[in-house]
Amino acid sequence: MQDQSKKIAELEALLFIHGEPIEINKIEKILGLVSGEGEPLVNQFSEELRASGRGLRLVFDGEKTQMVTKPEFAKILEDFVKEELSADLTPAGLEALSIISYLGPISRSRLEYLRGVNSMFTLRSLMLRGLIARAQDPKRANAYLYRASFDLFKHLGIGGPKELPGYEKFNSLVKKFEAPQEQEVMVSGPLPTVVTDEKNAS
Amino acid sequence: MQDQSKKIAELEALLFIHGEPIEINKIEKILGLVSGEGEPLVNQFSEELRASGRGLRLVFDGEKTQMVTKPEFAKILEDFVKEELSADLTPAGLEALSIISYLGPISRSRLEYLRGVNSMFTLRSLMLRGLIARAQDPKRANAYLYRASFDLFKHLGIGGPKELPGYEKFNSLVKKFEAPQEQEVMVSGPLPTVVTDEKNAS
Amino acid sequence: MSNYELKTEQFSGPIEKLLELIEKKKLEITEVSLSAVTEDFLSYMRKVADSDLALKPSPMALRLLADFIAVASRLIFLKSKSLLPDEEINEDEEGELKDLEYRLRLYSELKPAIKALALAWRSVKPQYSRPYFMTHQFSSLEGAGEGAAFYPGGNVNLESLAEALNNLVAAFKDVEVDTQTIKEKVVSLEEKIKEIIARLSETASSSLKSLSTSKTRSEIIVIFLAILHLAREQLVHLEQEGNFSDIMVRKK
Repeated sequence: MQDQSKKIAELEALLFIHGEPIEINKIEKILGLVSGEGEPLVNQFSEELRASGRGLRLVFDGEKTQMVTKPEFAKILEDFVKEELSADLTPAGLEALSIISYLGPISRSRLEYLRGVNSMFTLRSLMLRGLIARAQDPKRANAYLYRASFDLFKHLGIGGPKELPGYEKFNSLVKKFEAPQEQEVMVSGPLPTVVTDEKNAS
Repeated sequence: MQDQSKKIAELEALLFIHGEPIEINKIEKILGLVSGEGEPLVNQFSEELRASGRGLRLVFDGEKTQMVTKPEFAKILEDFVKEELSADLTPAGLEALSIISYLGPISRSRLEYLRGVNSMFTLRSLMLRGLIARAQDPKRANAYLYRASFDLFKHLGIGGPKELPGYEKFNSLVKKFEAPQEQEVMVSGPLPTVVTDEKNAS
Repeated sequence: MSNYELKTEQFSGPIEKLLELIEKKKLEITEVSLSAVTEDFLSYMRKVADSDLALKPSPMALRLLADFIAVASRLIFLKSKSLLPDEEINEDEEGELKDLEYRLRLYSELKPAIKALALAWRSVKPQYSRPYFMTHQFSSLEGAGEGAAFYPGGNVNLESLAEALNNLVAAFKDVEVDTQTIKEKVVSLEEKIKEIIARLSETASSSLKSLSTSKTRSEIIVIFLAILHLAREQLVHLEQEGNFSDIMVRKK
């Protein structure tokens, strides 16, 4: 077995055993790769899975990757797997989930600015359903950034955020739009406005 | 995709999800194969896995088959599992463990309500570490209650949950939060107005 | 999710709603079109308030309403500019109006993305993954986890457990503070309503202009909302002669 294909075989075995999404730098550590070697390896494996008539594929969000079944086999497997995500989305949930998916990682205050409404409970219910994930904001203590979860990508049958319909278009449109005004402004009005909770306030 | 290779892809997706050994006739049923078609398909897939530089292989005893990692990766995977499980708990893991220790036996839904996030993965990882144990919920079919394991108490050097620091205090604090926030507010008409009760009047 | 949360989740956010109203009238996003949809926005807001969540409002319902009021107040301010022409607009107020327009434009760029996701959600073909360490079974079903291998990790001790729970309880308190703020703001509206009733019982009739004399812009908007509320409760009668003339408020 050649060195590169041995590494891919190891990567496959690792993803198979672990099951959950796993960080690229963790993969590098376990497989004894040089830093920076992980991502091309993942991309190569992903490509091989797509090119060959395999039943599996990779989901990759730029940081973590996970091995999943291909969406075209959903029908055969659905009886086998308990799907918890398929319940309907509420209007507020859909609105918030779209903004987070296309513009994430995004802070709660930014999301609330865009929607004009306090989104604490909407975020909570999306997190309880596992559709979004949060991580510490590296720039602000005690604040979180929200992003689409692997479970959402799995559920939608896509390989990562970039496969969301029109992702590049919406993402760059909004980024371009936002650029001149660097605002983390909350609705500031005379009457009750979006209320910042301590955790999110800088 | 050709018909035969599509069937192999389906077989792969099925074995990937199922994890455990599965009977050939069950495979035939799920994939809609003619009786007798299953075994050659399994053999062909097994051969393909061996010939290509894949990380996985099939185990087949004539009745049941299972997809597993190739033995040459055993060492790397064992080290990985050990390291994964002996690493420090993440903040999320610690939070879930503390809730389960102080408030257990506790259902997954109550745990998730308190944490505000989906906790399936965290629960599984705490179970694998032997830090928590689960038992059937006597009140609800197909639901579990989670509690700290005896090994955890032993590790902490205490005889049971009540010896946890601040046990009574935390329990009553959490109960107070969970009690449906009895509304002190009433609204009539299009805009909220407040009926002040004794508790609110200052 | 509790019932309260479920109900409030059925409403779109105020920015989305406002944009929808403007698009329905096939208008561009301008001050004029904002003025044109003010009535519609207020009546949608009334719907939010009147949905059964208003009978016994949860903190989330109040919050939702508060955010609608925040947007409504800007719309009303726009209207009041013409109602009270001698009122000066300062830079802040100008900035807030620009900000509202900016957000509406931004949101209109996002709207197709929301539709795209809704479509993707409805036509799902899920992909499935394996559980974490699937092949590592727990020892037995009953009392599973007990007696299995034990990997506590280096940071599990009495202090770290108590600290983790303490952090969680502290986060609960944030939620309570949040809720309290909303209640206080709602109280200010209630007070204003009482004030107007008191004033009307002295004079029997008044006008928006006289009620607003030497008041800050925030107060004027609260007064406006209070009057709308009283009119709906049929406690007062409103009269306006022309489109932009002063509003007369009479006791019934």
